[in-house]
Amino acid sequence: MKFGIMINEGPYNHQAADSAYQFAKAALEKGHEIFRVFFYHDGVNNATRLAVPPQDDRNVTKMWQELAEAHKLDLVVCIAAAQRRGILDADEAKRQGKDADNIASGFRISGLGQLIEAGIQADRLLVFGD
Amino acid sequence: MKFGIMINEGPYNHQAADSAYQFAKAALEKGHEIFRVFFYHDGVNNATRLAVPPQDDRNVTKMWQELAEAHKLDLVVCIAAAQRRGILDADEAKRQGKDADNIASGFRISGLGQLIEAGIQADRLLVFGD
Amino acid sequence: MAMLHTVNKSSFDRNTFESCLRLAKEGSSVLLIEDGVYAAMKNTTAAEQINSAMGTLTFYVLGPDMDARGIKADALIDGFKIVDYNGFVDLSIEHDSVQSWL
Amino acid sequence: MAMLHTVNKSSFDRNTFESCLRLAKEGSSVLLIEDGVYAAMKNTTAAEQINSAMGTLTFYVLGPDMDARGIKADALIDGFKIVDYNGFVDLSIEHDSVQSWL
Amino acid sequence: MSTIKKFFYVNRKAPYGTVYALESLEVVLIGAAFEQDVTLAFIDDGVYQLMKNQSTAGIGMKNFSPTYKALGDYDVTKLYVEKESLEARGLTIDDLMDLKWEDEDDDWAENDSIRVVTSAELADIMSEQDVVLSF
Amino acid sequence: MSTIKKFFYVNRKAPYGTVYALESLEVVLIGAAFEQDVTLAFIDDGVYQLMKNQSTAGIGMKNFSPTYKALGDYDVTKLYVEKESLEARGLTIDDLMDLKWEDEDDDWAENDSIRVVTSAELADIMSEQDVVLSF
Repeated sequence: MKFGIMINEGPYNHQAADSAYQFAKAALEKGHEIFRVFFYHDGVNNATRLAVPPQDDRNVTKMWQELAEAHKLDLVVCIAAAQRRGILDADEAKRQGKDADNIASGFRISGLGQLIEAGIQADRLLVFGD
Repeated sequence: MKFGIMINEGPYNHQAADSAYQFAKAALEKGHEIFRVFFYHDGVNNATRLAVPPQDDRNVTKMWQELAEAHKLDLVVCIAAAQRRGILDADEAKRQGKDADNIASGFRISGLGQLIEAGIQADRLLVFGD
Repeated sequence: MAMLHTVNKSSFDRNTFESCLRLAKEGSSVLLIEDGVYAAMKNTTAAEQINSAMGTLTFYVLGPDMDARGIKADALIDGFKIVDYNGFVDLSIEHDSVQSWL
Repeated sequence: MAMLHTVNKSSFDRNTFESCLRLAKEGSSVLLIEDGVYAAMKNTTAAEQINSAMGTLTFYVLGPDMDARGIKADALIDGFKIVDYNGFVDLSIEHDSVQSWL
Repeated sequence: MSTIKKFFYVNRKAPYGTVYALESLEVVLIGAAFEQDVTLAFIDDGVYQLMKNQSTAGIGMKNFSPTYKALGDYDVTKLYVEKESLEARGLTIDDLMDLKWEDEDDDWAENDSIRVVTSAELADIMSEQDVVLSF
Repeated sequence: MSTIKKFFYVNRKAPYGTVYALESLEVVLIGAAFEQDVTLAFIDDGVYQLMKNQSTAGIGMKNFSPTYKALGDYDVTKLYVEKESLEARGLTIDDLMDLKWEDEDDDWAENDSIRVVTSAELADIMSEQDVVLSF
């Protein structure tokens, strides 16, 4: 079965990203497909490569990167939500005249249409948020 | 009178930073002093210079920068909370082996002791959060 | 010591306001801000609780947050005083300490 | 169509769970996750409401979230079924759609 | 993509205190281009999103309430408001914005977009949906 | 700094679902070095922070509940738990961790850190505080 997942909150402040990760991992291990993981609202903050969580805690961004690497996941960050909150890739940084970018590898920035498409293509869409 | 202000949420997702800003602005215009504004939890996300909010909306980071500039405000970002969430200054980026930093000018990164000190030094401490 | 309590959550969504009323001491003031302002409206399921607390607590509501949400002054429960951000600053000075109910 | 409703908020803090119970149709399932799991405990002010909904809805609770919060299986209201993340995945497949109450 | 699915947007949060109402509306507008079957539900504090006379100058935030009036032009015409949520908040439909849509199949007749429904009715509508987006 | 102020930490949120409990504890630990008069209150879902037997392996998050046991060593010895909040949740003090502190002025006698108080008692304590930190 094909799943779509939407994540509405950033890592650490809320459990949403952790729950979504555990769900995605279980689904993949059972042989299901994840059509796309879409990061919206503060969820875009999952996609920064600049976070340095404490040594004795999990690294949520890295967890997503490794899961994506192993299963060719499509991790999509909403461009409008990301711009509001300061998550940029190199192209966006250039276009906006910013001197740095912070997106982690494995994530890509795109439009809200990608969320609707996930709703259409996936057999089930699950939302994790606050 | 001397105020301390703690902000627990990032910009846009919650009104906390906006309310704190309006309060601080009113207090300063009435001739009061703001001893320190301390950004904690997701509040550290107020301090990114990479955000590009829509043209027809406010720019919360810029609002803080301009208020700080005009009134010599001390805008302090909690280092532990900032590391978890990927808000770094150049020194921290170097120390952590990161290839970029994203802190906005006018903000400084420091420890939680700065919050306690604000509680001790200020006549009133106000918290804005979720 | 007189305390200023601020509540920024809708009383219909969360228990924040209810807890504030339970723990605010007689003579304290309560200021509703952000989504907290909805509790100041008449004819809601929360109104009775506020009416019965009017004798022991003083209630304020932040005007700019009311305006943003389309709440007119005549929709408020009798006894609520409307303040702006200047009034919020004054209230925090007039009271000995401020507790934010988050 | 049978729907899976997930609730991730404490029923003591927010109205989320109450709204879910009001709007979930007979034959639906409710899965408590994250801070939502507290509502599954016996002897709380929420327990009666759940007991009376047991006839029309099926209730599940996410074990890993119970464990994290120190809730033992014997503290649960009778009728709650404990699932892990695999069970969560299965439930989302067995039902026609999933609604997250946030 | 030829599949037509029923998309259901659940709005349960008040505007301005959090960004969910605004960013949910942004999804609805983008989603409208995909020609799916779109329904919006306003439950609990979500009903406050539709209040008349919103004026945000004093808080320095953008007033996005006029966008709801544009939904009809995007063929988003089914806005269900739960009666019980309105009543608990002391509100009636007169406190909400007057949202209309024009029916091109009926000589552009003006119709109300907002329909007040009971929880039981809303539960029926909800149970028929394919994709539920909540914010 | 010679001023001694009464610092009051208000904990009203459950652990793990949000980070507030954990990051609040981090403030308390740092704050202990400042030798102020420190009191912690556990109200509403905050009482869940003190539950026994927390085990987070299944959710992949750090179990920070042992840190509460260390508070006594930092001279943080006043943890007030609201009785009404416990009761509404079907809990008794036996469901909470057994937190102790040793009184160096009384031959290191062991004392309970947790004190269950009524809302009326807690309201009195709260009204005497100088700085209220809520998360």
